[in-house]
Amino acid sequence: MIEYPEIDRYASLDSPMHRFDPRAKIIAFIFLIFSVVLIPDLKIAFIGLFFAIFLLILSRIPIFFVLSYMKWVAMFVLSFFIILAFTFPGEELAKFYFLSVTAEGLYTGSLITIRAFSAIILIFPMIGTMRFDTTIKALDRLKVPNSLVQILMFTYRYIFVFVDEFQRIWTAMESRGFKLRTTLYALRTIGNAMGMLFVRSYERAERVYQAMRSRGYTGNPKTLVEFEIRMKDYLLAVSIIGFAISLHVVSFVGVV
Amino acid sequence: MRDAITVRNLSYTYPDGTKALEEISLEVHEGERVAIIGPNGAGKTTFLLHLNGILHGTDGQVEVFGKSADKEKREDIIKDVGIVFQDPDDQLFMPTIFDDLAFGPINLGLPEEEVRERVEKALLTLGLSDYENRCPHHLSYGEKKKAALAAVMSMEPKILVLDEPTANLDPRSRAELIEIIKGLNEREGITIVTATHDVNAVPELADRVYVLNKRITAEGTAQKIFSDVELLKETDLEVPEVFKLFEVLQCFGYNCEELPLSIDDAIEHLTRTVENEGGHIHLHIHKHTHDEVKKLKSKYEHHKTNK
Amino acid sequence: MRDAITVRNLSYTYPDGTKALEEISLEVHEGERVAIIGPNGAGKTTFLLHLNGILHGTDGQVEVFGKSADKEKREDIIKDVGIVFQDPDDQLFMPTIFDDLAFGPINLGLPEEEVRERVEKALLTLGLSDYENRCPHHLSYGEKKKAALAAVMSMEPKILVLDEPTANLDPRSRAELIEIIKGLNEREGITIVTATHDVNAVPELADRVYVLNKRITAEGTAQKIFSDVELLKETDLEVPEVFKLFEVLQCFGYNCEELPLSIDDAIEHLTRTVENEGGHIHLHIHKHTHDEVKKLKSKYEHHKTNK
Amino acid sequence: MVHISDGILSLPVLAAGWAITIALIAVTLWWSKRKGSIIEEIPRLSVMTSAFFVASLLHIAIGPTSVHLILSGLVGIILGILAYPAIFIGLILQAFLFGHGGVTVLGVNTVNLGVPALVAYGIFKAGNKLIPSESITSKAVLGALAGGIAVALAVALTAGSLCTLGKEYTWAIKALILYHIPIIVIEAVIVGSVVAFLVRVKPELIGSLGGDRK
Ligand SMILES: Nc1ncnc2c1ncn2[C@@H]1O[C@H](COP(=O)(O)OP(=O)(O)OP(=O)(O)O)[C@@H](O)[C@H]1O
Ligand SMILES: Nc1ncnc2c1ncn2[C@@H]1O[C@H](COP(=O)(O)OP(=O)(O)OP(=O)(O)O)[C@@H](O)[C@H]1O
Ligand SMILES: [Mg+2]
Ligand SMILES: [Mg+2]
Repeated sequence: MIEYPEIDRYASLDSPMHRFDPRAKIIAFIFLIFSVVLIPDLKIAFIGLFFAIFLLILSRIPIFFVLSYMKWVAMFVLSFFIILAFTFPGEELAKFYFLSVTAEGLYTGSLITIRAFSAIILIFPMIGTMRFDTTIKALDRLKVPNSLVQILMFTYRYIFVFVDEFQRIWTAMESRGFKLRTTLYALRTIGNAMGMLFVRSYERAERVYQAMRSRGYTGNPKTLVEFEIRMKDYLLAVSIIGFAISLHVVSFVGVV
Repeated sequence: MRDAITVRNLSYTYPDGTKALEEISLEVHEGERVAIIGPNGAGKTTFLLHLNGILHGTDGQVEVFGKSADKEKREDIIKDVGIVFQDPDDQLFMPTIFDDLAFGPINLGLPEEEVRERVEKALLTLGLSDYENRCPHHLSYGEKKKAALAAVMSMEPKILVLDEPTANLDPRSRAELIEIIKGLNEREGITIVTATHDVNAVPELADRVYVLNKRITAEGTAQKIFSDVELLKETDLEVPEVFKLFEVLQCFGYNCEELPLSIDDAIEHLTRTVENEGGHIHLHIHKHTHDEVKKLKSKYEHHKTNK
Repeated sequence: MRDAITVRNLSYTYPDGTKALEEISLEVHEGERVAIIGPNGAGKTTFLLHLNGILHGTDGQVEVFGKSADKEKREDIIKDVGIVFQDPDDQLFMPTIFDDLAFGPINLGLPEEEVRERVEKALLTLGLSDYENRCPHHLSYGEKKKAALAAVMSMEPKILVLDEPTANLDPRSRAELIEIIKGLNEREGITIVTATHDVNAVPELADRVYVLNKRITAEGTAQKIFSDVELLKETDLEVPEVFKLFEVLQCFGYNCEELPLSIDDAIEHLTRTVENEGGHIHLHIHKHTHDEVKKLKSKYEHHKTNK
Repeated sequence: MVHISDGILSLPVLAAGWAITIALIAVTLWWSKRKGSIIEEIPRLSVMTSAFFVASLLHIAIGPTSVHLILSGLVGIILGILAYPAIFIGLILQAFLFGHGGVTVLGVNTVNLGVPALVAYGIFKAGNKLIPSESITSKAVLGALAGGIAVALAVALTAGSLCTLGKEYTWAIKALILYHIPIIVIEAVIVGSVVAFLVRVKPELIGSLGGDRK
């Protein structure tokens, strides 16, 4: 019913993206993602999408895995696409009864969709090529405020514990005949089950805090990771950032 | 006797690819008490979840009183099979004990009058009548375990499935719970399936034992299972302390075929042996005693040496 | 011998008004192994949390190697006393096993080189060397338990405090963990304080036992505690199975003062008795055997009758 | 869904989102530091944030689609002002671990869910002062109100951020609002019953972080 987060299932493969220094990788990709989501032109947006797919292929992460993660974004953007196609004012292309598809609508809808897909695809060569704990440590090295990094780290850790816990509560409910429906009774029961989850998490929070204190927690747990940034990492990062910039230069100048 | 549960070639793989069960076949007769033992991660909990159709095997089938647990409507199976989970906190999520006990019957769609009756009866059976309006979260661990069992009993199942009923209990609560479970079987004829690590409780809770380690690796009376040295080593099983001790006595010349598994057994056994052997038992150190003892010790210390 | 832990008149009331501890006084000597037993809700966990200054008694005091756990800087106490919590998930809060083991030493302000050394050593002691880079959520329960212990060992405490170390483990993992804990005491002289329900593990893990039930109700060797019939009844304690069985043997005329608590003890005991009694032991049914057995049974069944 | 995806909003909106979010995180963390030690709160806040994260993964079917809960009202009621950083962390994880929402819109999405959480906290606190009744029903109703308003506000803010794209998007925004109306009701019921549960079982949990602890 509830799935584990598994974005890093393919973190143990080997590829240029896997070997990319985590810090440089994150900087370069964040830059690239910002770049692709702001492309104003559909043709250039396609170039961005192809580049994203190229990086994905380079990372050797299987496509089916990526597709399974795209359903939320697809749901959001495609419903936008459909609504925009029919409601965006502009030149009429086709008419179904009283609804008409406009060229501008299709153009804007496609632009949004392509940009959104590029952005989510880029998550995989970035985050999917290292274990999530490495990502967190890299964020720490990138000087993201330490308290946020800690919260991120501990939150991530306990997601697994609570997925198991909630799953067990849910199984116990089902085995006593409960069915998830949209009735008042069912919603209130879910409220109880969630309340129980929060009570347990509150109590666990207390125990975790005690366990941390008994090992001398002072609010600043450093982790000992060595990232080694080499020439090739700089080169790779610079080329990705360069590509990101050129996407905008090109659309500004209007060469394509 | 009719079969309460029949499992044929059941295999199960978790969505993440973990093979948890492989070709399990077993049957539990009506009114029987069966224990399932095996190491951590052997698939005991996974198996139990198949018995009321919460999980469906990737292959094979499970039948409860002849009705398939896969195809029929799940509600039918749930009525017959009640599962008590290991951690009572997973099961008690309502603000009061009453609500928790009423949860199952309400889901079965029973009329309010009957729901109340069943709750009362379950409270009585478990000796929890004073607890009706207490909040389960604030009970002691032993009381929570009883409340979790009560919450399943209010559904009046014919088969009771228990996952680690004695874990984490203090000795008093443990003994109480064992008595209650035995009583449900004896007085109400409820079929009992227990998964447990607590080998000392096995003789009390089961007539027959299945050893599970992804597959069923052995089946038989507790006697038979605990006497099978090879099996014990392979599956890293533990043996009841009483049984171990009688093996020690054997090295000292105690003479018997079937070793006792519990204190009660032991008393009976000693009495019988004394009577059979003309009024007394002789223990002594004979030629092989020391060797035998050494062998015996190494047998039970496989844990340590395998490390 | 120097006292590792001295507790004087310690009382503790939770903020919500629950009185958990009342006037506890006890001491643990350096290098000693002490078990604390008592029913669910007796305050065992609450007590352990006082030993490194996580909780501070509403009254009374706790001293560790003569330093008060209340007043001194907490860091000093933390260096000396390592607590292993019951649920390993509470304690493994870092993303990898390595980070978890390094957490304590880093907080102690050790240089990186030494942190790494300590982590390596702790991994080696617990046999977890291959696990360094694994994530805790992918480990089995037994492995998590060992990792939690390792995370405390990397702080190199002089006193190790364990809350239910054997709970929920399968027999193999249980035996492994007991061996490891015994080894830490024997080889490194670490003082061990264990809270547990697992009476069969008490003889292996403790030289001395305190019975806790809000107050300390008894103190002594496992021998002494388990022989105290009144105490057992009052506190609803359980007795190791081996001990029970030798009481049965006594009814059949087995002659001894001190009853053994574990299988190893039992073997030694039998050997010695055989030798003392001129080469053999005689078991028979004498005049009082049946009465004695009946009495004995009722003694151990107080759980059932008290219900 | 109230998580806007990447690729839709314009640069000024994205930038404004990040600016407000960074400022609010800084302020809330500073505020709770002032009231007590943030060191104490980090482990607690993290563990609670995980629980919220997991609860929000639950899907409830409405007609042909399924919705997942937003729970920002509840986060506010329980975590107080620290709800804001908690929601930020939750959204980072949603984006990175489940591809839900997006990276560039994190700032905007945090504003859209985090501000309603703070408002819900305010409503619940003010309501408790106004109606000093200790009755479970009144607390539950208050919780439901705060929970419902939080979702409504989140939808309004989300619609607002989309409005910046121009009036060509009106229909899309209307559809979004329509889609969320049942969710407002569902969340109100669930938050109300969670609050009723907590009041009975663990009242100290409500408003337990962010300096409200004694
Ligand atoms: N939800 C799940 N997803 C994937 N794998 C799982 C899941 N639950 C259990 N497993 C795996 O399936 C196997 C069997 O687990 P199960 O919990 O059934 O064992 P068990 O015999 O009950 O163990 P224990 O004695 O520790 O309770 C284990 O390897 C476990 O890691
Ligand atoms: N955080 C808390 N707030 C209030 N009361 C508590 C808290 N923690 C424990 N208690 C109560 O204090 C008493 C002692 O609890 P404790 O957990 O120390 O017992 P225990 O001996 O460890 O029990 P068990 O054997 O079940 O682990 C119990 O009555 C318990 O309900
Ligand atoms: Mg299990
Ligand atoms: Mg305890």
